[in-house]
Amino acid sequence: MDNQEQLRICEALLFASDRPLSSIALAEQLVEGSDVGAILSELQDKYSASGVNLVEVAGKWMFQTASDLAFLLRKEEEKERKLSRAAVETLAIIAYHQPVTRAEIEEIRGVGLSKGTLDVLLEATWVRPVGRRRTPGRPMTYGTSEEFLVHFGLNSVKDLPGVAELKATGFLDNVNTSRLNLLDDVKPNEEQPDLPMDDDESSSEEQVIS
Amino acid sequence: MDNQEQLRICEALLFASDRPLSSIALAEQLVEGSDVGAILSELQDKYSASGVNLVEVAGKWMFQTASDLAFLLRKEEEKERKLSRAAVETLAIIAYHQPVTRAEIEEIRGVGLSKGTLDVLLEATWVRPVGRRRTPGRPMTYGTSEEFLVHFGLNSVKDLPGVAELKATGFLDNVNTSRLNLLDDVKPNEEQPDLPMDDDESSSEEQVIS
Amino acid sequence: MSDTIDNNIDEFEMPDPRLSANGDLEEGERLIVDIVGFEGPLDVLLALSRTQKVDLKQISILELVKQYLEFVNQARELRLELAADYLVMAAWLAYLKSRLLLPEEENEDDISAEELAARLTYQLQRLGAIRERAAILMSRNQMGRDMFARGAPESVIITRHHTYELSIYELLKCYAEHKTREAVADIRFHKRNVYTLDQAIKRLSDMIGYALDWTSLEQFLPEGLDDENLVKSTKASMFTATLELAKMGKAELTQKQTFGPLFIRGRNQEEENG
Repeated sequence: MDNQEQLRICEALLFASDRPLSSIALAEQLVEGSDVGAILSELQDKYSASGVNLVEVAGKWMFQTASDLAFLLRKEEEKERKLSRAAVETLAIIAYHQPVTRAEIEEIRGVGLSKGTLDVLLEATWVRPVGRRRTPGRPMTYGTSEEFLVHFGLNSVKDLPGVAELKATGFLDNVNTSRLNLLDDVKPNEEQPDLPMDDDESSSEEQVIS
Repeated sequence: MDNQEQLRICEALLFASDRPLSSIALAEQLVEGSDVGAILSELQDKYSASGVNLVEVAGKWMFQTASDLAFLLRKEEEKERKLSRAAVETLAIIAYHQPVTRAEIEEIRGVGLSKGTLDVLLEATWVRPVGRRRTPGRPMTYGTSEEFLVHFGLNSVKDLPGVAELKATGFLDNVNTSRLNLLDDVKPNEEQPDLPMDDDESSSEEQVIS
Repeated sequence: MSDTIDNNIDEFEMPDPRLSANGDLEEGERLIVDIVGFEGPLDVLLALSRTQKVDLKQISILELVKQYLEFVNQARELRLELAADYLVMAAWLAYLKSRLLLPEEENEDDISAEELAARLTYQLQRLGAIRERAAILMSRNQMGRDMFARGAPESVIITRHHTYELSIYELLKCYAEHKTREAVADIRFHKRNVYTLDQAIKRLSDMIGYALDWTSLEQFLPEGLDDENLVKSTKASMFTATLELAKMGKAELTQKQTFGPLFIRGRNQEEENG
């Protein structure tokens, strides 16, 4: 076999390999006495102007996208997503009941809160951890963020309509007026102010978010 | 960017991928008005003598090692997916007769199809459910997948070896699956197109595959 | 090339090795009754037809039938268990054989024996053809065996930034619905303060004896009620009670004008007096 054939074999081996190959490993696949070094340098020349380059990393060889084209492999995508119903409801409860713990959200909604639901709201930066409840276990409490207010064009969470106003605007159409008093339990938890979070806690929470 | 740059981009994208890319997908990455067809054929020329070739499979494009190097590259130690005789035959029937029902496969082979046979082909992702026949019981029909075409280096099922001859001899005519059809009149199935699968059926089928 | 048997096209062109391994033996004994190796009667028939060493288009169906019936008989002599399929096929072939040997009757409803034989031939040819194609297909270069895709694909890394769409309307609507559900779950029935119809009837019956002249209903209402709801309830019950007593013939009613006061007088008394 001529040298050109050895080059083709090298080329195919490097292409098909799932890891960089040493020149020794390559030489094992070629006819005895082939000059692997020369073949590799010829291959490197052949690809030098291509969209793919033959590069030497840690003494081994591999094909790699030309560095000036690396942008092709990194894409930024802006994607609009819709929140699940559970997420919207959770967001609403956090907005009206804040600061509120996960357990309290679950109790209000009457169903368990999947991890993903809160994550989505944290990722959307509408919800943030605001402190810890002074109760056993010191659970994290959540509230709405400034982004939340900006998104919904509110000056403060106090601008959110109360239940009576919701009724007046027809949001609570299905509810008998006589029961409205039963609904009027929207008052902030009047407890001791929650503990502020330590800085390190706050940052660890961010890692969960990302 | 000049044409050479567009070629490098195509080259990088195709080289970076281990599955075929459509010319439409490639065109999306190029400057508007680029002639993808011309670029692809130029690239194909460029690599025609290399150890790596640009081939058209499943109507898409991908780089793969040159087929004449097969004997050098064949990985003996890699355990080859050894298909049973029944599986090979079933695969051929599905490929040539698609869309085809389980009963039709059994009719052609003259023997019942064990569950495992079809499962193996579905698991290999070479075969997939493609719809339902408009006959009583609405049986599921099977066809081949893109993976099948890629695996056997085919551009489309029309390129299957000897498909025209089979058609000419009438062996690809509708399969009569009524019991004891040797005694019955051969009534071709009505030519109504098969029903596409509903989404939920399709997904449930996918669960079977996975 | 070290082809596997799957890639060997000749496998399908040559007489089936499962049949011809004992080539020295007589025709009848040459069959290796190893049904495990066969995939159903059609497979056996196709293998047998190969032993005729002619093109599938020219196979002798009569000869094939003979061979198959021998195959089945031999299997039975050896007490090998044959699947029902094999016996059904044997019965059908015996029927076909008799039809082929006897002069064809003039019967337009029946399919001719030649036609039946042709259909069997067609099935065998079709299976033979697909097997050839299967062999050719498997002998093609295969991805991952003969040719390879990029071993270390550089995947496109997509960083997704999500923006979420939610209007204040949706937020409030959702909260309102949540509240509605909560309200429904929290319904409590309070015991209401009512003046029952039974109470009203008893009171009216007792008092009407003294009302010999027309008396306004107002006069009969109990006094000293301060609960407004109870007053309403009492009025309703007392009104119903007057209707009830009128129906029983114990009282007479009159109303002089629309929305005017309702007057009642006892009737029994009057009749007794009159």
